[in-house]
Amino acid sequence: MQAERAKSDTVEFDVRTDEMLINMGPQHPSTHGVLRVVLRTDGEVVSEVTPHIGYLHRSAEKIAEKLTVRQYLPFTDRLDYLAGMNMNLGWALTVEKLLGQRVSEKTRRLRVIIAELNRIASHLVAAGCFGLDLGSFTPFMWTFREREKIVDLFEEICGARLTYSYLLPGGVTAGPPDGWFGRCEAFLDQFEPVIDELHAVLTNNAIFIKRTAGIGVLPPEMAIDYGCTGPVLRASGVDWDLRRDGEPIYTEMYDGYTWQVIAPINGRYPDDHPYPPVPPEAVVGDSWHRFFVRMLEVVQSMYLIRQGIEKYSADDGELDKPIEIRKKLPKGEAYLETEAPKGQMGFMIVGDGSAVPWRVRIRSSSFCNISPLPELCRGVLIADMPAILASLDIVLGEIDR
Amino acid sequence: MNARNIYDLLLQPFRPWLLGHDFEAIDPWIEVSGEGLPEIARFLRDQDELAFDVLHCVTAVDYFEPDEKKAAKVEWQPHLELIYHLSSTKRRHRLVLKVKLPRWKDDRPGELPEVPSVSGVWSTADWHEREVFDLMGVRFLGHPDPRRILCPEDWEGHPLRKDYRMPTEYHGIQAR
Amino acid sequence: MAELLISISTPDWLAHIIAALVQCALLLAIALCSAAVGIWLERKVSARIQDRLGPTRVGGRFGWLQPPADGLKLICKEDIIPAAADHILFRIAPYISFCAVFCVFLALPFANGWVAVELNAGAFFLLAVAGLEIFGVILGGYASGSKWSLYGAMREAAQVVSYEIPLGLCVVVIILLTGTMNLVAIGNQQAGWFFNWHIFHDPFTFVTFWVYVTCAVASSNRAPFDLPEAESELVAGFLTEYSGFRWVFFFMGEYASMFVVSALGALLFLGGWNGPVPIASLLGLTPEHGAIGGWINTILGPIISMLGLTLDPAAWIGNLLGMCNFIAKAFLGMTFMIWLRWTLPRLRIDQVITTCLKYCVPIVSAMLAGVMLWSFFLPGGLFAALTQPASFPRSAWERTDSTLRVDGPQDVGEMQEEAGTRNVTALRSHAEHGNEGNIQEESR
Amino acid sequence: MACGPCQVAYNRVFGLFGGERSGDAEGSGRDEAPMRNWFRNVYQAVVTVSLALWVCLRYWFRTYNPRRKTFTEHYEYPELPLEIFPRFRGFHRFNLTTCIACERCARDCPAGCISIGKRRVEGKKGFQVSSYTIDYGKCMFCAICTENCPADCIYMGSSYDLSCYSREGCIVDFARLPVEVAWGQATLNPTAVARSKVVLEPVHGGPNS
Repeated sequence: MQAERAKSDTVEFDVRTDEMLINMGPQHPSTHGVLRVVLRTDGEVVSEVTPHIGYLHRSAEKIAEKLTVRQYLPFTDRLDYLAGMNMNLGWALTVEKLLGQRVSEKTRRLRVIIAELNRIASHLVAAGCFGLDLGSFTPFMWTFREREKIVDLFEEICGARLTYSYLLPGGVTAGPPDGWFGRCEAFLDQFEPVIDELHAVLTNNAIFIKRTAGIGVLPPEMAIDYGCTGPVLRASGVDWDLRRDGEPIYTEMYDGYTWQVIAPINGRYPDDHPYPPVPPEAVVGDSWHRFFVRMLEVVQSMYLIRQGIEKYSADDGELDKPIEIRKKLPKGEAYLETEAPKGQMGFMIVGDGSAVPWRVRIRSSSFCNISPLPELCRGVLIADMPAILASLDIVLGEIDR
Repeated sequence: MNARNIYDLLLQPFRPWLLGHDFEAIDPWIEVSGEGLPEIARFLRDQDELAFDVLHCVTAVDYFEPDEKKAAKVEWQPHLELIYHLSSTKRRHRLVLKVKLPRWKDDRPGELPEVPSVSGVWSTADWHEREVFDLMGVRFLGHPDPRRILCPEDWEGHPLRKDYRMPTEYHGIQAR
Repeated sequence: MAELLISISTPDWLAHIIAALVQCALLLAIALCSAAVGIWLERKVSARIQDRLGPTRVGGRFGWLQPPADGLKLICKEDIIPAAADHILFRIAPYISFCAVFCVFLALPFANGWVAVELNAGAFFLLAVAGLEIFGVILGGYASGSKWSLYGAMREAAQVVSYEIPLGLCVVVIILLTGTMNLVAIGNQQAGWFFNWHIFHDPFTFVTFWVYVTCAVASSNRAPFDLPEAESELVAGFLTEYSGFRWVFFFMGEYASMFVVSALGALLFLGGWNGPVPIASLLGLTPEHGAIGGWINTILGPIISMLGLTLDPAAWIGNLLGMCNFIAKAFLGMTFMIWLRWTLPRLRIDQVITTCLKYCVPIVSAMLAGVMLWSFFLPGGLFAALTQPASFPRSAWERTDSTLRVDGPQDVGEMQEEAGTRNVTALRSHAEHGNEGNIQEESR
Repeated sequence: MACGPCQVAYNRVFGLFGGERSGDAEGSGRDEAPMRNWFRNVYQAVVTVSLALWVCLRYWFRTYNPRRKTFTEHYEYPELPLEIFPRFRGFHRFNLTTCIACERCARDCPAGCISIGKRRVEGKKGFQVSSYTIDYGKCMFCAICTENCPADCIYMGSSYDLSCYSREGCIVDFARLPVEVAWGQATLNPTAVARSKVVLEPVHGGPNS
């Protein structure tokens, strides 16, 4: 693998001019936060890319060594702040794994609904920002409008619009209010046509296809090698989703649901929904596929939410109460990855018998997803940089922790 | 394949490098010695029945109690522990590898402990090892780009170590 | 104007200067107003497309006064010149850009004969001067001393060589059809009902129009061709280092150039000042004096002549209507460009060049050939052929004769040689009618 | 086509349009049939751009529908306060009279933003709270402080106007606030708090003013 990489190190040029070092970020509009990328360019052609991260480093792991697991939960919201619920869920499940605790069926149903709603919200931001990075502002506003409705639902259920702190280890702070599921379904019903509109303005748009198809191709071997996960990995044609392939404590949440892992297997997507066609220019693993996988996952999440609401309403069990704030952790370490919208979000907790973890490790999905950026961006044009970066869908809060 | 089977498979070629294991832990782990790490890693990745193609995470845990009163009670000797979380997309199994290191090389404070890099085996390790170096102070031999990653280049110390003290000033910026 | 001043015993030289200044002020007002209205339109239309309201506070419910308020804010801003910038070039670049756009207004006719400088090669002049705008952009980008700005400038340079060719060819198609480069003449040839417009002349001109739209969008640096200032790639491209008043000039230049290309499109393809329905000529507001026109002339004529002006009030009012029509069309074109901008993602620079050179140029070349053949066999246009198929092509000839009027001071003999035979009769009728009610006359 | 040159010419001309669709789903059909591709590209560009324009146009005109309006028109924030949900976690509400100064909230707070000053009262049980300070520069509105309060004296309020002009302004001493600001609407009944949170008049005179 090293040898292959060495070979691709050289970029072919027709005409060589003076090289230029150029700083993209940390205040660049399309680096999704405070990522800094140093480009070595020859004209418009990028010959070398060096990402510099750490501008948003907030010592999240060090903070965790001072707080109990329940107290640390609000900090997980700040990792991938676009999918706070999924971060909460990952932390909660890891704590439960360490404690050897299982939550009730009903709580698991609620967790699926909430986590999938937030997945939709996160993918909407990804889709909107993708459009924005390609210069199309309007879909960004549309996706944020839809996200706003999800955020309203979250505000109703947990009282916050961004940092939810809702799915706690052991349970939830409070059950959904009356009529919440009705509003949730109403949202899904009105949201469905919006997906088609997004397909019309982005996915199927000739310019969008030209800008993204065949750009930043990430072959499956390389994706696995770099530890890319989530939609980035699946867009490369790897059929891997922790909701199905993960550890039992996580996958049991999704038992009994009908849904599909979205990945282009042999260039084909699952056909349980009238998706727009794949353009012939698109290569599996390119930016277009990464975008498309997210758009299709939104549909799958909608299926999951609908089924979850049905199951939740049919279930007459009880919602669990969260753990005590100073609950003692057993000795030992537990590592669990969950399928967050951006990829596999892993938490490791090392317990030493007290309430405060000895060490917490956060394995962030975007951190791994962005690491092949130098490979993906070698030899592209400057204009492709935002497209590739947007297709990786990074959140700097998670990368820098 | 569970950790016990994997251990049995590793036993044959790498017996001297396997230093310990715990199959009953929440995440079963195998402890290997640092010098044999790259070869074991390569074996784990390339062996067809193992096929550990994904390295999820490289972590270090600092076992050191700065508080002397508490330090008397702890049951371990001060050391650093590197933890590698592996899994396989083909075989769908998981494994945790551990490498124990001294906190300082040759017990000389300030000399970072060294361990061979596995970034040649899994590219994930590239950035993760940089992060471990940055925050925990472990030198990875043979790493292609051994720089800090989250902290600035000129940062002093390794913040995730238990005895780390936050500087009061950084380039004239008051830090506390 | 000058004549009027001379008639009230102003010295010759002063009269001409005053007349020129007044015209310049009028045109500047049009340029600035078009920019202001364009900005307002942009904000409102984009807001509506994006499911929001846009400005609602400044100047009442619809935020009419938002552009002046923005301008005021920008003028109050600190004028920053980067230390690494080339100061002189950095300073003059916005003015070059704006002046180039403003020069276009000099040759842009707003109605039959209402033009500051009527040029025989008006279309040519327009294209050439509009192309100068990019000098400001390139200078500004170069002088900023910023790499992003430099990229913006270089992209603009690459873009301009690609879109100018199809843009020029699109105009050539119309010149071929009309046989004249005089914009007033081109506008007047499309008089009458909307099917006389060049866009409906034949399928080839229809396609040419859309190619023109593409190139026009590119020439005013608007999305999806806004590469020089691609905010998601180049921060703000050549505008990165500009702030305050200089930025305003670039900005107004952009909107004014949007207005210019829209107006040129309206003039070449959409009938210019001739509405879809020939209201002016139905009401008799033409030099021929129909019923209402004659009536107006009997009332206003004596007053006008008392003031010592040689003016045909009815035709003047007709022209005013035409001017409103023309400006409305230009704004319609701007609205379309705004609509397009807020819909599409941006192209990449190589794709811009590909689009212009590998797609637009072949298409418009084919259309040029098509129009050539079409105007040879069916010179009257598609609708004439469809409405009177039996007596075709003869009836089409007669139709041209009766509906087309060409005004403006042209050398008939010279034009006869250049123009297709179709226009000869039209030009003859022009020679007969003279050009009464022409502001041109007044201004000399 | 018998003769070779004819075949070549035929291929050269019609090969441009591509006899069959080149490549599988993964391959690029770019170079095989340039002419065919050219027309396909033009066709696709025209169709998809028109479609996108149409979708935008529909939005454009849909917003004029008086029943639908634009999305933002439903939120008239600066003029009218936002309608927020009962569980909203805004500025705290604190009841000084029932607080027993047990410091549980201060200990549970992950950010360490609560500090309580207390003094013994002669001849009485318990403490008197002399200051109850929350540093809103640190607070992250996680509501952990409200979870374990034995006296139910702290709640998350509904005020979302959180800005202040200085770091000192972020530090709010609830003991010094008038009771109607600290506890709001003069309601001291904790069960009524949830309902009273839905405020419909502008929020003003918050803890900072």
